[in-house]
Amino acid sequence: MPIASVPLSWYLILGAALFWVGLYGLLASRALIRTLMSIALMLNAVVLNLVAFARFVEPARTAGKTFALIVYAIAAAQAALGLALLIAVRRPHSTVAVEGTDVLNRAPRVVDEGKR
Amino acid sequence: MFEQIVFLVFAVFALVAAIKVVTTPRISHAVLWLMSCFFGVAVLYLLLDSPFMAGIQLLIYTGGVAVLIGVASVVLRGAAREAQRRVTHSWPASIVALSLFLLMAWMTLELPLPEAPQAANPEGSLALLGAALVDPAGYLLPFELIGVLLLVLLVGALYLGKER
Amino acid sequence: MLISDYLYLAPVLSLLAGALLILLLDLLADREQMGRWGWKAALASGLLALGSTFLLGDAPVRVLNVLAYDVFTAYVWRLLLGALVLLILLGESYVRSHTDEPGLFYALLMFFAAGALLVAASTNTMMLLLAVELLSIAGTLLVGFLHADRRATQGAIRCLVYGSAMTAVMALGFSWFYGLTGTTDYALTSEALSGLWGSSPAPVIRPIALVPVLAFVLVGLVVKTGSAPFHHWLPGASDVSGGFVGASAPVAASLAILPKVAGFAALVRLTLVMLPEALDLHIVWRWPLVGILAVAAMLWGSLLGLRQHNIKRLMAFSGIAQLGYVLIGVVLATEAGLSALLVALTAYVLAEMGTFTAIAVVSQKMPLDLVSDYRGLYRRAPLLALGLLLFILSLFGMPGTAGFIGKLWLFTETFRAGYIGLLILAALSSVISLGYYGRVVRAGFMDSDAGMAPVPVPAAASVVLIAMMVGVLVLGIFPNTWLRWAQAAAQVFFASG
Amino acid sequence: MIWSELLLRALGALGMAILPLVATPFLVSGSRKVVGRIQNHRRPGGLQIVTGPPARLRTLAAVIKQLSQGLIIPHGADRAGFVAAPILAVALALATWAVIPLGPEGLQVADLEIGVLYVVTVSLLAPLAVLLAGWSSRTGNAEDGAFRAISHLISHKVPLILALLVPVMLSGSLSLQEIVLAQQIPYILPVPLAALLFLLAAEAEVGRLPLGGAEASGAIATGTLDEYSGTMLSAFNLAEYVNSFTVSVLFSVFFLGGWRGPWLAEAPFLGTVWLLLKAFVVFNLLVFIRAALPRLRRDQLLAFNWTYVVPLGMLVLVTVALVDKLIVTLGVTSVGWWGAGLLAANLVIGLGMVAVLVWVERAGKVHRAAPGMTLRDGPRPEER
Repeated sequence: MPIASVPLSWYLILGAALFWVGLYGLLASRALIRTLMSIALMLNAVVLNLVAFARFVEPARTAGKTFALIVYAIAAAQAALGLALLIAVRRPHSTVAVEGTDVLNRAPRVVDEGKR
Repeated sequence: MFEQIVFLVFAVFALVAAIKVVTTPRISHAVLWLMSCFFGVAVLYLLLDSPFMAGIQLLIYTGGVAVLIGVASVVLRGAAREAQRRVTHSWPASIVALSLFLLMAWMTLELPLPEAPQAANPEGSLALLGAALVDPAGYLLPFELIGVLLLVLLVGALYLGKER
Repeated sequence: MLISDYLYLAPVLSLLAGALLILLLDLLADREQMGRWGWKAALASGLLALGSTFLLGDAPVRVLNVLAYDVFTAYVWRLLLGALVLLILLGESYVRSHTDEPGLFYALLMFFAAGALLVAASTNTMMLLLAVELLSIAGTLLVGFLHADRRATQGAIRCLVYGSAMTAVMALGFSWFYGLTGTTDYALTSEALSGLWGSSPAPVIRPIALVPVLAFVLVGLVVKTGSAPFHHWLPGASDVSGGFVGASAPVAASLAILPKVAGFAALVRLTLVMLPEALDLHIVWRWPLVGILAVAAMLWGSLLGLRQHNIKRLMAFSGIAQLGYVLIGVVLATEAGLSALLVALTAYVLAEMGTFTAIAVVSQKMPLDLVSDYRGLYRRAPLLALGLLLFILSLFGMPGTAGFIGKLWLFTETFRAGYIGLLILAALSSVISLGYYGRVVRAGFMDSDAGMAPVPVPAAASVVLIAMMVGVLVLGIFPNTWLRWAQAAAQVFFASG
Repeated sequence: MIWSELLLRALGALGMAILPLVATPFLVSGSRKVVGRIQNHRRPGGLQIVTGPPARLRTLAAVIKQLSQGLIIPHGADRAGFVAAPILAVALALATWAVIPLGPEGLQVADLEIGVLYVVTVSLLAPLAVLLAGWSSRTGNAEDGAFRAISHLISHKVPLILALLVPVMLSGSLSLQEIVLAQQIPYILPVPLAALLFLLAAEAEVGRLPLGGAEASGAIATGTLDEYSGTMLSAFNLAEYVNSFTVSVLFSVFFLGGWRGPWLAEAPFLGTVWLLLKAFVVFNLLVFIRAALPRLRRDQLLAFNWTYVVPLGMLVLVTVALVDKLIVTLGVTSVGWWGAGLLAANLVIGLGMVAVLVWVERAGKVHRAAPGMTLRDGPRPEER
């Protein structure tokens, strides 16, 4: 098998493309859910960069992979925080009396009222 | 050659999926495209000789983040509908994004990048990574700090999401 | 080796321990008890952290491979922790009356401060990224803390979106540094970059090709820590995206002080440790990149400050202009310039802390925070008015105040280094700032207070106010010890050559 | 690339995919018989034809009937998603089998270095199929059902993963084959608590009765699967059964020593027999549990999971790590003493947990059922 049949620059250009598609989404979309997705795309591109670099520049690859893991953790944290905020900001709209005591059952219905 | 074809197929797939994420009007479809994009990138990690990263990519992004966003859009159906209405094509944004992409592409070609990859993944590289994460001379503190970050997030998100 | 490393982490650890303790107490105690005990626990852990920095000695130490403890770190940590202690005192009455979860608020504040400490000390890009993220997530949660207030949640969302985007941009820049050098450690990066550059007769890299990467890192870090103008003009941010308007006064003060000080420390470390000084890269980074940022911050802050009627926003813009001056210290990147930077930063913290205390007190009574609410303040609350005057004079740079020393030294060094254009712009911005500082002073001392009620000043707030006033005056009149200390801190980066 | 090897791999994968598919109908009818015996309905389904061909063939007939039904896509559903969901469900259910070691060596489609990670990932993707089904149906019941099911699935992932980490830690590897090889004594002996946690979480995970109720067919029609019928519905049911067989196999691999057993040296293929035998026993155990107990209410179940099961999982993980390290540091080399030490630690934690539960019960802090809730959400008369 020929070595380096896929050059590093291909990965990096793909990473750049994904990153700026994410940025486009961030700028163009005003809905929080889609904004969160765009940010996930951007961080995903960063991880692609890191993994590709790790393959090519670092023999042990520990720094690159650790860095990638950290970016993953940050991405997950941001998504979770965003969704918590989304729920917090939706709630003041809704004025619903909920029947039953099943707390977890309540969530979808409460928000249903928020769509007005 | 074979690898190049695989790369191109999945790179185009991931890129198209990413573009769909930001352009498709329906939010549920956007989430599915997001998952597809993550999946395509995970395949590229296999190509990069990092099955571990591929697994983590699927675990955290597809299984975690994307499912989370999907659940949220089920929970917040109202918000999802709103998002549907608000997808607009924005010329300034696309010009900014495109020019920055061209800048990065130019930079990538301009900089001296290594031609050949390092040696293939040695046996037990996973153990090496694990050891580096708990080694005081490695990345012990960042690893611990991830825990603190997630704790803060957990506490804060619970507070924000609490009913009152 | 491990144990002693953790010893150097004592300030961070005591903050984290304090936070966990408060969270645990929160489970056991009810709201009343938390209101009474929460801030005391927070204060205790803050003081413990502050005290522990005095036991650590001066020798530079590498902590767990990713942090550096030296005189510079010690200086910045003490500044941060001092501010934290005062913030806790200041927030006490406000928090007790405005939230039903005081314990959680203090826990988040502790985490926030711990993040700031780690940002200031980190010597590894991934550590820096993670610490900045801790700082910003805790900050976002603080902004969104007052639940009943929809503005707070909106502010938090804005914080999160811009913050996340900036994290991504910064991470992209760092990934390139890693890609070019194969390491994330500052010092090793510097070595590797020198290797890429210096050995062969013609440099392998043209510096221009790395400008985007440098710009990503700079913009990401600076916007994320709020030390530059960007967080004001990003799309849709007629409100301040940093959450100043949405945030309550104690939160606004925390956001105005802790991340910025930490961000400056990180910026200094990046400039002086990561970018090899002999190379063009270092020069490109300082000027034009940081320089343009400094000019933009000064002019932007001053000009927009003129148009503000909300005092919180006015002070936010003034803070931006102030940090523009401080950025000049990074442009200079000399030993004296760096000492001047530390001095100016300290003066900024003192004045800002005092101003926000005054604003917080008035805001309790008049929540709209208009400049016109301060009419005749010297008759309604003499201590507040005097303090405000003193802090504004210090921000402007009146002789006899701490602000004067910092500004004078910075400007002298700028002159000496030959950045005449920069000096002129800084002076210009200083003159412009008279316009809005003057407005506040005129409202407080000259306008009549007809129809305005007196403002009661809580005990904790007067303690903070008086402490800040004394600080501003003492440092302004007898600055010698302080200056020597700042010089010692700056020497860390220049001692070896 | 060696094509013959590729071909062999492909054949192996096919075989591994067919194995659970073939086993499923028999497991279905078997578990129905068991449930029938336990719950005293001799003839599941009420009055049945007692004449005609032997009962065993009825399973086959049922399979043919299910497969021959048409595809019905309701008007207004999102067509692509609606069809993709059952396919995804079945694919995910079968995907785990790729890394299960059936014998000492070679009898495994792929011995991944990251095997456990793979298993966890595949199981974390399962909510995806549910989400897709709920979404694309575009009806309120299905969407509510999807939300309930996912919150349920995700909640039980946590103790499942915590429990999985214990064998990973003890064997020092993420490869399933390595984990089997490391089990000089089956891990259920030294760490019974982890095994118990895994079993509990797995039982809840596959959505079977006592801990099921993710879909709560009594409360919200058929939940996620409201709009599904015919072949696609049976695909979901198939996936569900395959899943519950898969967790049995996984339990055998992680805690019962996998293919280990006597006479392996003479006949290596016996490994497969041992593994399937163990899995069959575990499967029946799960059937017993669900037949013998009524269903718990969903909110109680989730509350119990987060308040007791998850902390217990963390406690077990930390304790096992410490005790394991301690024993190694003390210089004990005998497997027996090592196991005894861990077992003692497990027993202490287990008894402590029981004491806590008893105390909570005495102190009256148990979350009592609200009136009217138990009936509506109560156990189904028979299993689907």
